[in-house]
Amino acid sequence: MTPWLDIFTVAAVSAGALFFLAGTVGLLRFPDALTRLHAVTKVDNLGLGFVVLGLLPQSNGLFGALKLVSIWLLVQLSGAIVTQLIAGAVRQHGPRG
Amino acid sequence: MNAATLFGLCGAALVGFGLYGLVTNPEPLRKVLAFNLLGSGVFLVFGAISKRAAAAGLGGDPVPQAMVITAIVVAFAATAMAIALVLRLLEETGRATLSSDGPGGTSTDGGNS
Amino acid sequence: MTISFFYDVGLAVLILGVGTTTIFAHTAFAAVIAFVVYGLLLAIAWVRLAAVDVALTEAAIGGGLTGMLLLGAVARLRHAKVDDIRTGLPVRLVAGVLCALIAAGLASAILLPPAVIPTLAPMVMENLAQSGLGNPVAGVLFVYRALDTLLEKVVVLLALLGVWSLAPDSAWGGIPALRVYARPNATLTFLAQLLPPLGIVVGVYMCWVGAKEPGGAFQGGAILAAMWLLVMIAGLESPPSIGRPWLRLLLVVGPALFLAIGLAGFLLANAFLAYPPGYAKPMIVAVEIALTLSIAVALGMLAAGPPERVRQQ
Amino acid sequence: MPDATVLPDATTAGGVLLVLAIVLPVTSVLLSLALGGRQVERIACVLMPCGLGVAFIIFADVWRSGERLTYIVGDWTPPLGIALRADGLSAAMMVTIAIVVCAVGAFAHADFNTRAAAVETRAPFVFWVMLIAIWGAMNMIFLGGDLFTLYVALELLTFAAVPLVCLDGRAETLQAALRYLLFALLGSILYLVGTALLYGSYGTLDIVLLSRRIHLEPATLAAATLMTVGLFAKTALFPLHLWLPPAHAGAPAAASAVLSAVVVKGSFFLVVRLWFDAMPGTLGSAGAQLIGALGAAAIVFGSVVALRQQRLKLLIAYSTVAQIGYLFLMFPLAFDTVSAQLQSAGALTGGMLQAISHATAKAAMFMAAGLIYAALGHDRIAELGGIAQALPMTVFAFALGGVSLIGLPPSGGFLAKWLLLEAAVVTGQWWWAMVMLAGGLFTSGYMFMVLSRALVPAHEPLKLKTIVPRYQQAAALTLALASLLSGLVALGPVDVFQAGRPEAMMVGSR
Repeated sequence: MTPWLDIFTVAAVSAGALFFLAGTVGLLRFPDALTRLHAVTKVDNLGLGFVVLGLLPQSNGLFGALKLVSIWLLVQLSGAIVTQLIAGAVRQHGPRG
Repeated sequence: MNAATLFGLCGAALVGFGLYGLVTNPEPLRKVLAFNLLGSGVFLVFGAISKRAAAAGLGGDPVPQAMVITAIVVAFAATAMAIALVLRLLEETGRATLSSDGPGGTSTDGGNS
Repeated sequence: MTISFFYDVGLAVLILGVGTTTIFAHTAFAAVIAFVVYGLLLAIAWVRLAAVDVALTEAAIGGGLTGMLLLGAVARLRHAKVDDIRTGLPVRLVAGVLCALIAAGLASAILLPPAVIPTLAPMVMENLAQSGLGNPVAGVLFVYRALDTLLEKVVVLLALLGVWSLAPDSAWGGIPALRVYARPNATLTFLAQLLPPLGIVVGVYMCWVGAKEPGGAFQGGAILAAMWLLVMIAGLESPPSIGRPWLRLLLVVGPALFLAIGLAGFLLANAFLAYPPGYAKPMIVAVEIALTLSIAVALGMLAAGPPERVRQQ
Repeated sequence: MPDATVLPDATTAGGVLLVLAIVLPVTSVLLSLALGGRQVERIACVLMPCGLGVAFIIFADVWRSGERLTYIVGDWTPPLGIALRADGLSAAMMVTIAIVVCAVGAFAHADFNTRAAAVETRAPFVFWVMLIAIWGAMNMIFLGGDLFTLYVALELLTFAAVPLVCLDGRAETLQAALRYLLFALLGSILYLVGTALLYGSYGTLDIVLLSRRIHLEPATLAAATLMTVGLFAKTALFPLHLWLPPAHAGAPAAASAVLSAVVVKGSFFLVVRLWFDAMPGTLGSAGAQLIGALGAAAIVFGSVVALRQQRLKLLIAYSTVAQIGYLFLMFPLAFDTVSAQLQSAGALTGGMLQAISHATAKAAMFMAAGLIYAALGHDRIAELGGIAQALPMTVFAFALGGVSLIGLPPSGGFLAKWLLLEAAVVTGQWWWAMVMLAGGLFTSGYMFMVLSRALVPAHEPLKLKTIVPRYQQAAALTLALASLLSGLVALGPVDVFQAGRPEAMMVGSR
């Protein structure tokens, strides 16, 4: 049982890390603010989601798992809102504003 | 080489960079930033000292850790005060600079000697 | 060399890289952004140094609140006249050499530890049970070195009064401007309605858990302060006038209770800042709760800045 | 005997007084914030006699017993806990600072009156709270037995002092305050990194424990150097003095008096604690000479620049730069080449007396200058003619302060410089004697420059802008007299400086 859970953890966290890597490349390479935002948020959610998913079997008990999931939810929330704010600012002042 | 030594050296380097920024950068806000970097470098030195003194089943000596917590709060208070001063200066003069009187730009150069 | 060591090396390199960016970046804005990232990386370093309490403090105060202060300042300084004074090359060279020397001196002290590394950890743990606390850092902060903690609270209050003192005379008794967003923003308002209930739960939990696990008054207070600031920035609630009696009372309630319990130690435990046996934990928890409130209000008001206008009646 | 010193610290009778000396100001700060600005002067009025009384009782205790007072906070002995200790140095400094703070408090009633105000106003509220906080921080610095507690006390002092500099909100003073804050922060962070290294090497920051464990090694040396440089920046020792003149000269008179007389003594006292108590054998001959050289440079530089000033307050501020130099001359003079240690003999007494007489004299001079400024509406030295007739008591106070700075008998400054000169002669370091004599000449020069102008009768009767209250003049005169008469301690408690100091015992048993 345990080795399978560990293998699952390694696989999921690696997948998450891969998404983070892709997102970071996108952040650096995409041409303007909006596409960069797209890269960062989309991949952050997936990346962190996979990392949290992978760590769930390693957490100690239900409370720990709950904490992990709430971290993901909070990052989702703040990510979505901050993206909105930045995008709004870009629309208002132009990409260099 | 272990984590304690590694982050201790990192802290030492940060102290150097922070000090350099504090002394040479003419903009007050950048000086405040440099002070924060310098401070965090010092805290890392504390952290290294705490980590290498791990004993009694603890990951580190809690005494330096408590000191760092105190010092972080003090550094935040200092930053708030410095920024309030910079902004008030901006309001009064339209500028944020330490040099109204010629040589003032180099006035903090003494800070390193 | 374990794999975690390579992880640490990567982290240290990142910290150094981002840290030097805050010094050498061309614009102040870039430097501040780098500093916020730096604060988060530093928090991870503190976890690696087995100092979770410090990591929480660093993330909340060092990175979060300081970052917010600096960002606000950069935004307002954008229109400042820049005088084009650059520090001369000779000065920079001399400063560089001296700073390098100091860094090298520190590094040598780190690389040449004493033969027997002194530690107070066993002594802290031996006496911790007596206080009923489980978190050794809380033990140091509230039992062994309580005097430092008490004085440090007074330092924060003085800094706040110092910030307030920068107001023009006519604005005394007014409210801090906290001009981060000029216009109300629907998205931000949404966040400011959704997050604070959650944040308050986390802050209270952090304070409550501090007695036995990492956390405590500083960290909890910083989270509460952040929630309060969010509400104020979104414009849901105006910052209070600095003359409000409830504000002043909240500011002093923590240190005052701490001092009162410390003085009670004269009668109950035969020494200043000593706790009577068996009652240490409830007393410390009471002090921590009061301090959390005071710290939250003090940090929030520190970040909000000096009063700028008198409330219109 | 060494056995006696290994005994663990314990709270001594009268140790409670040490707690009181810190708790009283802290309570007053909290009360002032809670009750608001209209009550703050009343709170200060209650605090001042109490604080003064506590300081005198501690002094009397230490003097009578010749022993150190100790209080173990929370019953946790160092290294785990924190000890408060009062030896002769702390007791003498505490009394001095208490006297200065009380005189400044009396003086400040005119400018920062809150009793008549209908609402809380900014400047008086901030002034009184910060004055009380400075007092508390200074007491903590004098009594603190732990280097990290002393760091917190230093920060307390900084945060209380900086707002006083820019109390009037003018652009120049804001700039001076910002510069002061940056220097002070640099100083305290350097001090902090030193404490980190010391803790890493010795596992304690308690001064008494450190003095037993300390030995020469790279980390100790690095720590000591960084801490000393940081404290120099806070004390404004040449060449780290650049922040001081604008900060001290721009503040309101009562604030200038506190900043120049009291605040710089805090970091100076820590330098003394560090080298004489925590690590008496670490400084080395070269280090002592280097500190002395910085002091000498400060004397020469500060005096020469003071001579060239056209404004009275700036002249007094530069005079502070010079007088700070004297304080550091005691390091080479106290250095005993035989034992390679700093010894608490005549030179230490001289240095501390210099700090005390400077504190009282400088506060009196800044108060007098403030009154002159208020009366004339300016402080241009060239236009001081006639002021001696208009404000005789004030000018007399200023002159008496100058007498102490120059070092004429029977002033405290005379006794201090005499003890330092004696040490210079005994140890054969004639060059420091030369510097001191030259400094005395310079000081006479700028005092003469001011007084000669002030004593010239005016061509037409002076029109004073405001009537200067007599009690303000009396406060300045009281401090000036205190400075003058502090030389008379030679007849009485001059040996109090040696009370409760471990080196005295060690030298005796050698």
